[in-house]
Amino acid sequence: MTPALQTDGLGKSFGAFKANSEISLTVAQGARHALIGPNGAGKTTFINLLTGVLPPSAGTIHLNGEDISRVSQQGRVRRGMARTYQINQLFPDLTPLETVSLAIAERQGTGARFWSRVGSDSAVIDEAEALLTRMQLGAMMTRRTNTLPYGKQRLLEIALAMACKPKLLLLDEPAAGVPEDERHDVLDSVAALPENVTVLLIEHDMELVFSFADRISVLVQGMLFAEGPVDEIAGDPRVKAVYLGEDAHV
Amino acid sequence: MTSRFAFSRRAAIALGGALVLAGSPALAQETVKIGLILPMTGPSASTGRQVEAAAKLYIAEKGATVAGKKIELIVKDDTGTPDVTRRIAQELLVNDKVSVLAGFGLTPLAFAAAPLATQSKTPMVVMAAATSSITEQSPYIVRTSFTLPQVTIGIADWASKNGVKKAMSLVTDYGPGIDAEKTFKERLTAAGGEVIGEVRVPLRNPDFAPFLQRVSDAKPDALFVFVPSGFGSQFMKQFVERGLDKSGVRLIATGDVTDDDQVDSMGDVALGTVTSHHYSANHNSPENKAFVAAFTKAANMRPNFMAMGGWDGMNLIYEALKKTNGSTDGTALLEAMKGMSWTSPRGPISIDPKTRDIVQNVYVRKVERVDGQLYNVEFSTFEAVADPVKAAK
Amino acid sequence: MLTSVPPETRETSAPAAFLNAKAAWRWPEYLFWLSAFALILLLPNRHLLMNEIAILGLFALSLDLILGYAGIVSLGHAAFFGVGAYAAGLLTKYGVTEPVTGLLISGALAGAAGFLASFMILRGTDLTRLMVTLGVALIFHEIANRLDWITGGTDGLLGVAPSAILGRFEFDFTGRTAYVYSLSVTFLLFLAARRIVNSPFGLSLKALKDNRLRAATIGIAPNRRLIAIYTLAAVYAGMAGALLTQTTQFVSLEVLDFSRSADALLVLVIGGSGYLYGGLIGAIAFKLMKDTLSAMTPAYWIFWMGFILVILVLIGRDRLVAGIARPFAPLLRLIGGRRP
Amino acid sequence: MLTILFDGIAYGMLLFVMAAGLAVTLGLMNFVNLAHGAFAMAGGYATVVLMTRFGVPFLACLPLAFLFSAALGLVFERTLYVRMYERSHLDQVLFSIGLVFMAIAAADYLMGSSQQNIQLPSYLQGRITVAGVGIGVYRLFLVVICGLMALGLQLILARTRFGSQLRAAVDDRRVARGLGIPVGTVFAITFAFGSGLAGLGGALSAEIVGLDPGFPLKFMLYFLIVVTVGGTSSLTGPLLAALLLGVADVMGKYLVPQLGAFIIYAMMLAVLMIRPQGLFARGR
Repeated sequence: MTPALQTDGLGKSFGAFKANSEISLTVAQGARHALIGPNGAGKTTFINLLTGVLPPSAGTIHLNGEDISRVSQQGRVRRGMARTYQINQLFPDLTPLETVSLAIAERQGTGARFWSRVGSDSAVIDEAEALLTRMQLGAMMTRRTNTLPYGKQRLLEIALAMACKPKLLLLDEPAAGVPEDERHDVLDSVAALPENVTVLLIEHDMELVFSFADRISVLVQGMLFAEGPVDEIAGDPRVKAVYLGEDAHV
Repeated sequence: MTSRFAFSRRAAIALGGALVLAGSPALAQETVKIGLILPMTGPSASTGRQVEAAAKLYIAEKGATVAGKKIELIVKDDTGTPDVTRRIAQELLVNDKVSVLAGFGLTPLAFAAAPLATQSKTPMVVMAAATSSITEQSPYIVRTSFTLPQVTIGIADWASKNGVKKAMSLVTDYGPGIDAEKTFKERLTAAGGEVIGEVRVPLRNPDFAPFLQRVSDAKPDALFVFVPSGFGSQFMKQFVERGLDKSGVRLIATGDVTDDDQVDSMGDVALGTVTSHHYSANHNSPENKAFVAAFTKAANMRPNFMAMGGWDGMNLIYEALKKTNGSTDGTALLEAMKGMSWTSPRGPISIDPKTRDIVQNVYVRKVERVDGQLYNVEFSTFEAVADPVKAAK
Repeated sequence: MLTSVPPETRETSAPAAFLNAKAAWRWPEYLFWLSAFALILLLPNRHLLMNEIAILGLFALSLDLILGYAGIVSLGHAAFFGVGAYAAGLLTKYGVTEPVTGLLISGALAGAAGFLASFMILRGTDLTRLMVTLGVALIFHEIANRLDWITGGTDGLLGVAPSAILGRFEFDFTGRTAYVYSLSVTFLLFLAARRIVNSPFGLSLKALKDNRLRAATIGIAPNRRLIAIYTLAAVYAGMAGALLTQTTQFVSLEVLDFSRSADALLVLVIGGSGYLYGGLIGAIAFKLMKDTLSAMTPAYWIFWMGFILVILVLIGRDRLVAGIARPFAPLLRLIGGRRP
Repeated sequence: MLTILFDGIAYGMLLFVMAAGLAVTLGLMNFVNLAHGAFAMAGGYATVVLMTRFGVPFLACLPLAFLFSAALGLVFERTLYVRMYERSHLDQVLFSIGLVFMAIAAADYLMGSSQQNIQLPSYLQGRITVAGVGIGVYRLFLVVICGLMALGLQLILARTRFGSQLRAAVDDRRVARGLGIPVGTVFAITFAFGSGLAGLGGALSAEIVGLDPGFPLKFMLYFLIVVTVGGTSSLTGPLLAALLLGVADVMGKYLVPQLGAFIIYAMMLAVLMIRPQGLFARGR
């Protein structure tokens, strides 16, 4: 079966500095794959390469077997890749309903219609309503985003990515900065993501990684350091050494 | 010119009614309103200031009553924008029921308002704008300023009489500049001279260096210059700085370059510059001495040719009202203005009854120091010059 | 109207109803347009000023489309106003004297200019955009000056004599036809703009303005949307310019002046951007203020304009308006959904 | 031809002298200060008043013009500008345009609407010939002053503690404050300095371009072009840009006068198209 995502020798250099080098990573269809690594390991660069924010210096990216190394950001979204951000990237002046409708309309190709009302496309609205309800945002869908509690905004991050109906979802530290009392909502929603969506989780929080992922890749100094099933990585002394040496709180 | 408006019937009645009302002699001591539209802000603000000061001074000196009518001057700022000029003129006509429109600092401002004068049959006294064709835009336009060709021929003739064979011209690249360039060339060529190069400088231009270098390369006998009055001083300085004065290129210009408003602060670089124009604050006549003294006292600045246009424009309106015995009928006023002549502070002037343009003396002057201040001192006169462009038609 | 709900809309879901309500007409809007049209009869001696207000309002509305909805700053919007004005003038002079035809063609030409110019504003920061738009306007100004054999250069374009609108309504001396014409055009274009900003396209523009990065990651191609709205705004600006030409029967270089672009910005500061009425309300306030101030002090009114502007920006328009208009607050809220 | 080259350099220096203050306020402080010209005008008028009414020699006027505008800048910074740093560029544009309007009307009221001129001392007038190339003395003076000024500014910025504090404060005010940098004071001093430079520029350029109440608007464009083309992260950028623009403009006007005003605008657009951050900007 074609892997959902495959990178071969992917690399990115900024001048002499190699932020990523020789990353060959395979994520199977429907996998719950986690990518971990200490600060500065090159996780953000890697995501930017995957999503097309940065052009790679070397290597290729295949999404469901198709080479997307030179495809634009929007093109990758249309081919089924969506992402969330570690720091909220939302539309503060829009409501969650509008936010999600926007992505759905865009996916359905009605996003550039300029002569019909936003509210008139019931296919879009119904889907948006269903998605928001599923993401526990039903009660707040008509409030302005910047008035929502932080945890709800994190949920909207995920909902917005899901609105693109991705085959591959990149979750960038979905629980970062969420207060303790709202944390459960976020973790539950992540756990409840549909099984047919492949998820690549980029995370710092080991508790979340171990409870969610079935496979883990470790990135250190821009290179793949280790890869394997959860229990194997959890027991790997080298990984522990890297983490304990770099970041004591894990 | 045919009328550009189809008068709505109601407006015609309203306007006509107003004119009848204003013109009826039964009502004694009514007011005659004069709408004075000038650029009071923006790049041409100094034009507006000079004209306004002169017009107000005229009323203060001659009294606010003429032929039994009280004169009311309504000053409006059009910021030098033609669509605003037009709107203000139209409002003055419709709402304030003015009997005369006056002012008009720049050519496009006069152009924009011209159809209104025709339509409402209201005299329009152009006190500043200087493009020759303005008076042709409406049979109700009368001018008391000057035309650029009119003053250009003075210097062109003087040049050819004083040994200038090969000349070059340097003008600002816009309407009046091109007028001046053309007139100068025609006139000099007709007298056997030659224009060996024509340089046009963009309107927004802080540095004349590249243009002056071309002049320096060509080495003409004389350089004829027209730049709008605010740029004269910079030009003069750079001309001298480049050593062109010493290399035998004679600087000749229209009076705009050595504007009375500016000439004193230009300093020694201006000395000896020969220009031709219709007015100098130094003009030697009792009328002018009185005018300059009163103006300086009232406005705290030296009057320039703009002020002169404002002063004579007011005089024209006053005299016309006297002639019509206070009737403000537009056509009657216009007829009264045609052919009128008087002695202005600038010398004898008259309104050509055919073209409604001003006929006046053009003086050739040289910048000299008089009582510690720089003035344009007149030394030669071309008498009763009409606008050459219209005279040729 | 509020009590009887037609059966087919009863099935509308709550979210759809919310979105529809956001785009629905509110009574102050009816009031606004009714009074604008009522002024035709009520203020017969100020038609000329009101004509200018309608044109400036349309011009500011056009700037609002790119600034308020797409977040594109511009110091040179007069470029398209000028293209429209000159196009209308030249069309009228050389045969196409019917104003509505001229208006449409002028709008299209300005739109073409806007389309070409739009490729220059896609990159860079706000500062880059300010300078690029300014530069484009300056070049247009210089071109118009240079082509004096066709545009009349600094003297202006003479001989612009439009015929009757649609062959029926002649321009009259008091400016009544002019006002009715400009107001009608402004109103129709406003309706279209209102429809567009409430469409999915309009929503995606707001998203682009709010967060361009994220908009790109949910599949919105920013450049095409920006080009589209910039072109549309240019069409609007061009039509405003054409209206000015046709109602004043004259075109001069001032239509391309920097101060014309600056005025539109000031109008939006006064009226607020991002809710379409800002340009119109701002234009009314701006013109009345300018008219009153310059009648009071013809030489120094510009000082007070500057003063008001500084205060407005410093304190913030919303807070100032809130302070002055607290009694009218509910009304203002009804007109504008959201204001920056 | 060499004369034209020198003229171009001198014109470039003139552009730089007019824009140097803005290179500080816009370039270093990232404030779109369209009122730059107003401070320049203040310096110019200070020079005119000092020279004509009090007979102060020209060279002595220059530092005084600097101080006058700097003081003015300081007052405005403390009272008004300080509230505008965190606002959007658009707000800054509108705010400073408002100030420009007020300055124009105020200058008109105080000084009159007609143009003021400065009389240079005789040793700065005229022209000397070096190796067959005629050079205006005042232009040479400008070139020297500007060169020194640019060098000095760049040294202050790159080598001193104040320079690094300023850069830190502009990059991130909060972090800078956390590091114990007195952000308010640093900004106030820098703004005053930028205004002072503007004033000096006004005093130096008034001789060539003239001085009237419309000054801030008339030349706004030139200041802005120099700074945006040069890039806003250094002072050498605007200097090089000014030189490049100056030489290209003078050469262009000399060789193809018909192109006249287009040259400088077209260059600006071309540069901003290719390098939106400016020609000499280092990637931020």
